[in-house]
Amino acid sequence: MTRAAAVDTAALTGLPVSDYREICRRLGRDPNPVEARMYGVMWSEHCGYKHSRATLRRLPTSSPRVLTGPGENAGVVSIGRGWALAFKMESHNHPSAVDPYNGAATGVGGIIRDILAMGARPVALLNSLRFGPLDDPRARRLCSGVVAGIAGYGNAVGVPTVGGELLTAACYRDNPLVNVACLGLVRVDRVARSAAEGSGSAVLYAGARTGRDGIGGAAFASTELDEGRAQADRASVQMGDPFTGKLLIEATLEALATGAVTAIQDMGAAGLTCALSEMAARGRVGMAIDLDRVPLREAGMRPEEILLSESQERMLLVVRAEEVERAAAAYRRWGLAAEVIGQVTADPRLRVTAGGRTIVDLPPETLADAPIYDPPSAVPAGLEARWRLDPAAVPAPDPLEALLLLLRHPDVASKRGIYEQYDHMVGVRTVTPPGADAAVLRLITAPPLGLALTSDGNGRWCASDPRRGSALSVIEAAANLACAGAEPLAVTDCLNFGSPERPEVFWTFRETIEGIAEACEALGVPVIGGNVSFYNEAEGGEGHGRAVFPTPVVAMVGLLDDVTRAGRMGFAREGDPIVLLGAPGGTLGASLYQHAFQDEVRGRPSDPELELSARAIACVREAVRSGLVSSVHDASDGGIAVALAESCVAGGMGASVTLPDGPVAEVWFGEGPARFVASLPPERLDALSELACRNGVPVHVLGHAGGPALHLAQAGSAGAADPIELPLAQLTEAWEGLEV
Amino acid sequence: MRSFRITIMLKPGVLDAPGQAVERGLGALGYQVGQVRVGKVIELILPDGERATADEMCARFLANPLIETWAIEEIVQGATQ
Amino acid sequence: MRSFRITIMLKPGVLDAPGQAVERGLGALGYQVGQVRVGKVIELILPDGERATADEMCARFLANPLIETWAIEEIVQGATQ
Amino acid sequence: MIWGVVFFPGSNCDRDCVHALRSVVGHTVVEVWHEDQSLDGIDALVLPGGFSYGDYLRSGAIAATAPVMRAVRELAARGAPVLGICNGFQILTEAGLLPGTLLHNASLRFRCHPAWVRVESDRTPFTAGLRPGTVLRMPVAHGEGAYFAPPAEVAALEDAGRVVFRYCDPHGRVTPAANPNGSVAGIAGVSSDSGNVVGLMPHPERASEALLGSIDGRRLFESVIGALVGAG
Ligand SMILES: Nc1ncnc2c1ncn2[C@@H]1O[C@H](COP(=O)(O)OP(=O)(O)O)[C@@H](O)[C@H]1O
Ligand SMILES: [Mg+2]
Repeated sequence: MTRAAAVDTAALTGLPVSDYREICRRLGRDPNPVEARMYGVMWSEHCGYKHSRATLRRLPTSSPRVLTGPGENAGVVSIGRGWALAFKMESHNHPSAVDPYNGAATGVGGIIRDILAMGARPVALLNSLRFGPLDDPRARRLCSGVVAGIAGYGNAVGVPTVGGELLTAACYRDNPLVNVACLGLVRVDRVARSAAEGSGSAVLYAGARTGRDGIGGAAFASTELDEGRAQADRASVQMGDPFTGKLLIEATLEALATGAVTAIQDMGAAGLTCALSEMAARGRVGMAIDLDRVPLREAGMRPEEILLSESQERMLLVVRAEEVERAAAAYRRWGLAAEVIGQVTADPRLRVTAGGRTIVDLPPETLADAPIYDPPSAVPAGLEARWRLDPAAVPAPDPLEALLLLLRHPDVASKRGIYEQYDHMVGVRTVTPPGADAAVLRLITAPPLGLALTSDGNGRWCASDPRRGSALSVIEAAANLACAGAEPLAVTDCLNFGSPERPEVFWTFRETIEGIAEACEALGVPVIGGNVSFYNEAEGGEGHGRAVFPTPVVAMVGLLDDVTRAGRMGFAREGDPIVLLGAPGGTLGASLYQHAFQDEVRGRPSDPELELSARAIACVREAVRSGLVSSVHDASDGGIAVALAESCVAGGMGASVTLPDGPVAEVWFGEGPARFVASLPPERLDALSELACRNGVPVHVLGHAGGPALHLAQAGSAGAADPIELPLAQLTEAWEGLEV
Repeated sequence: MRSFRITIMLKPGVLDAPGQAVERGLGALGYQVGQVRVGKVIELILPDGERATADEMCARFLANPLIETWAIEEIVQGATQ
Repeated sequence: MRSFRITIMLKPGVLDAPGQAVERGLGALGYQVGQVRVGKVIELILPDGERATADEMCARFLANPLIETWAIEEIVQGATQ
Repeated sequence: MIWGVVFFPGSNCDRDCVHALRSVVGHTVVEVWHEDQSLDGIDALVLPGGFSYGDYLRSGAIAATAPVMRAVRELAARGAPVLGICNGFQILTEAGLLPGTLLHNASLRFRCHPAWVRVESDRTPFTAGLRPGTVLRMPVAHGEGAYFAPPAEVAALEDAGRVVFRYCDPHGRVTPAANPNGSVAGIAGVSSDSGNVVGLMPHPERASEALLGSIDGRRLFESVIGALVGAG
């Protein structure tokens, strides 16, 4: 190859020169233009995890229940009675910024197929969203488009969206975050794998036909796309079709039930290229593929378009040759395409032909295993200065006004306007719908077991101290599960950051991983999968440079031994004493209160106190499981005052409460780890105190539930706030005020 | 004050799931049809009467320029359905 | 073998919620528009080329005669958008 | 008795209905494929909710052309109980087995939440065991559920006692606030002239177990046994 041609091929990859050299080294030659584009996509940060892979190894990934950890399409954990769950979260931030409806919809479709690839029936979705302040028209447009897209896909595909989050900050204005998680159920002996095996086995393409979707990206200069047709005439985003997605679920589960399928993977990012190379590399085998046999939607597609198309609703299967018709028949019965496009070969090379000509011939692991970087990391300048916060300098109104403002804040306000757009009941498993600390699903096939689900992440905390912030987010997720009475089984995460090429951003990434790891270790919960999204940057970002806040989101799933005893968050009976479980004090550093009234993040979130937090969480779980408490709710954004108000609204009754002595703003609105507001019949107070004492968890009786208003007073004389009284109707009006 | 009819269609190559479904439904009823495409039509009255305004509304709001194209025609009095 | 464009609109008197939403949305962006109506357009090729067939398809399937009206026009080669 | 539940491509409450009828109510259930030509041996039929064929064009329009629908018409003509839930209701109107149609919710939003309906007529197999005026709590989950028929037709339905369910508040009062979708006259469900074909937007199968918040939906299914035995 001439030198000029080699330079062109390098440009086609869109990769740094050092990566290109590495490709040539591994291949022993220059890649041809088709191969170059394949490397370009597979070695992109999105597919290759070049900046994150080394750091991610720090996460704890095992527990006696883990059947499949990170590395597969989704993690799988045993839940007992012969059943397992598959769980995975993924980001669709950039597509959603470009086209909120289709970007979010295809995000849902994509995560569902990851779960399906484990052989599991998808049974629940979570969505974790970040936008700019909703009074900004652009943020509002993005928000309503994203919510409509999630609803449009999730509702039609028949998987309930049972929970999520919505948080707002200026840094997300132009770069929203859209993270979706999916949970599936599978018999332990039916868990599917993606490693191809069996020389001579058929490679079966199934699902929707391949079109020119999502291939306007880096590797394609517009002049090369197609003779005569202008770029403007072509879609640059992927579109989902939930109808086909639903058929794909049913057909795939039927195909897997034949027992003929030995490996399966979805075709997501990088499409056929990714599925072929990863399945072959994991199985240490090769594949011989004939592109002429790929079912196409349009005539005249070029080989590289077919190889890199990100058309939705497609799966790739390896099937024992003599049984391939049985698997294909399942897809055809549902009206989907199913074609054998090649064979598994013992010789570990990926060979692709088109029009009888070999166009790709390379070792699959060279595509699948992108190089691992060791990026520089640096503590951001001025970190410790930003940790200093004078609470008195926060320009906040009096406590009554502040409480109402926080209840109206989009981060706190009821998300009813969102989750009522989602079918959260289809599947008849939803015992606790969205609106509580955690959603609860029953296991129809293994009563009375149940699962609780939550997703939590706090960019404010992480912008101040990523290690504490991420640990606190893990603690909050476990606290939410405890309120339902669930024991944490597994975490999947989505790590949203700016450019890892900037040392201060990369430092926040490393700290975040450390924080998640420490908290998961303290709780004994493994991280069974996740997703990293870098380069979340845009004008208006307020974090480091223009980046979004470092925003790790953790989705956590837990097990209920008896779903009929799931906890509830609303006060349940007039006159029930209300207690605070956990340390009474909170911090204002990087709290919602601080940020809402001061606009920039200042101060430092509290120490996660992992040991104490783990004990408090275990204590609450036990209290719920043994039926000691009639309600319990953890205090998160907005602190204890907000948690009390939420329990009032959810229970439809007021309360009379005296908060402990201390600085007003800290005691009312300060945030801290694993603190719970519970109510219970008076005769069980002793038993609860004893349980708390055994776990070394502080308990304070605050007052009692009931009456038409929330009365809040504070103990102590000097400096204590004046008592306030807020009628339930006023609380409800403030909290239910969010329109999306 | 002029009336316009705006027809919004998916760009060629974009998956037209509604079109496929309609083709299937017509087939089930025994009709042989080809190349079915489904789009939207929006009729409206523009007080300023400017076609350019209609075009701008399409680009900003009525259509999704990433996946759709549009055509604007004036509805001439009496010539409507 | 002729191509037809079928335009389906809600009958007057049937609540056109999408039309109202479009009117509100345009209003929020500062456009003054009136009488917005939203309908569907279906383009297809009919091998038998009979307009009567297209009309029958509308009555039986493509439109809901209870709430919708339709208009059929032939797409003349070259005159399309 | 033997129930049939039709599985259309894109149905997504099919398995939920099978669960409610088989595991909760305890009846025999046959899963009917949309291409089946015969419904022999089936005593009562459910067309479940979901997005059959993606609900492209109009909700239920394409499903109404499915091969199984000829057998559904025959079954209905024989007087067997046929229940269309949500998308099933839309399919029955598109197939001409029930009058009227279902428009976009007035809010233009999909809405999923608990709702209350008042039983308006006991002249259907699904309400034969319920007194008119009974208030049932059953969730709704739909984007196109606003019942519509021209005013004269609605009046005729009312006169003939073919309005079976009406949205109401928990106390049985029919108010605009209790109407989740802008349905004309608060109509949540209607029946055929003969009464044996019923369509409704709320989901009885999601309200058949206490664990899910309500057992009111079960009463519709259980009512059919009595009706069939009564009809002898
Ligand atoms: N985008 C969303 N989609 C679905 N449910 C949501 C969404 N955002 C919030 N919710 C639900 O609203 C409730 C409150 O959310 P949040 O304030 O984040 O809870 P917590 O503070 O307990 O983590 C939860 O039940 C949650 O699942
Ligand atoms: Mg909580």
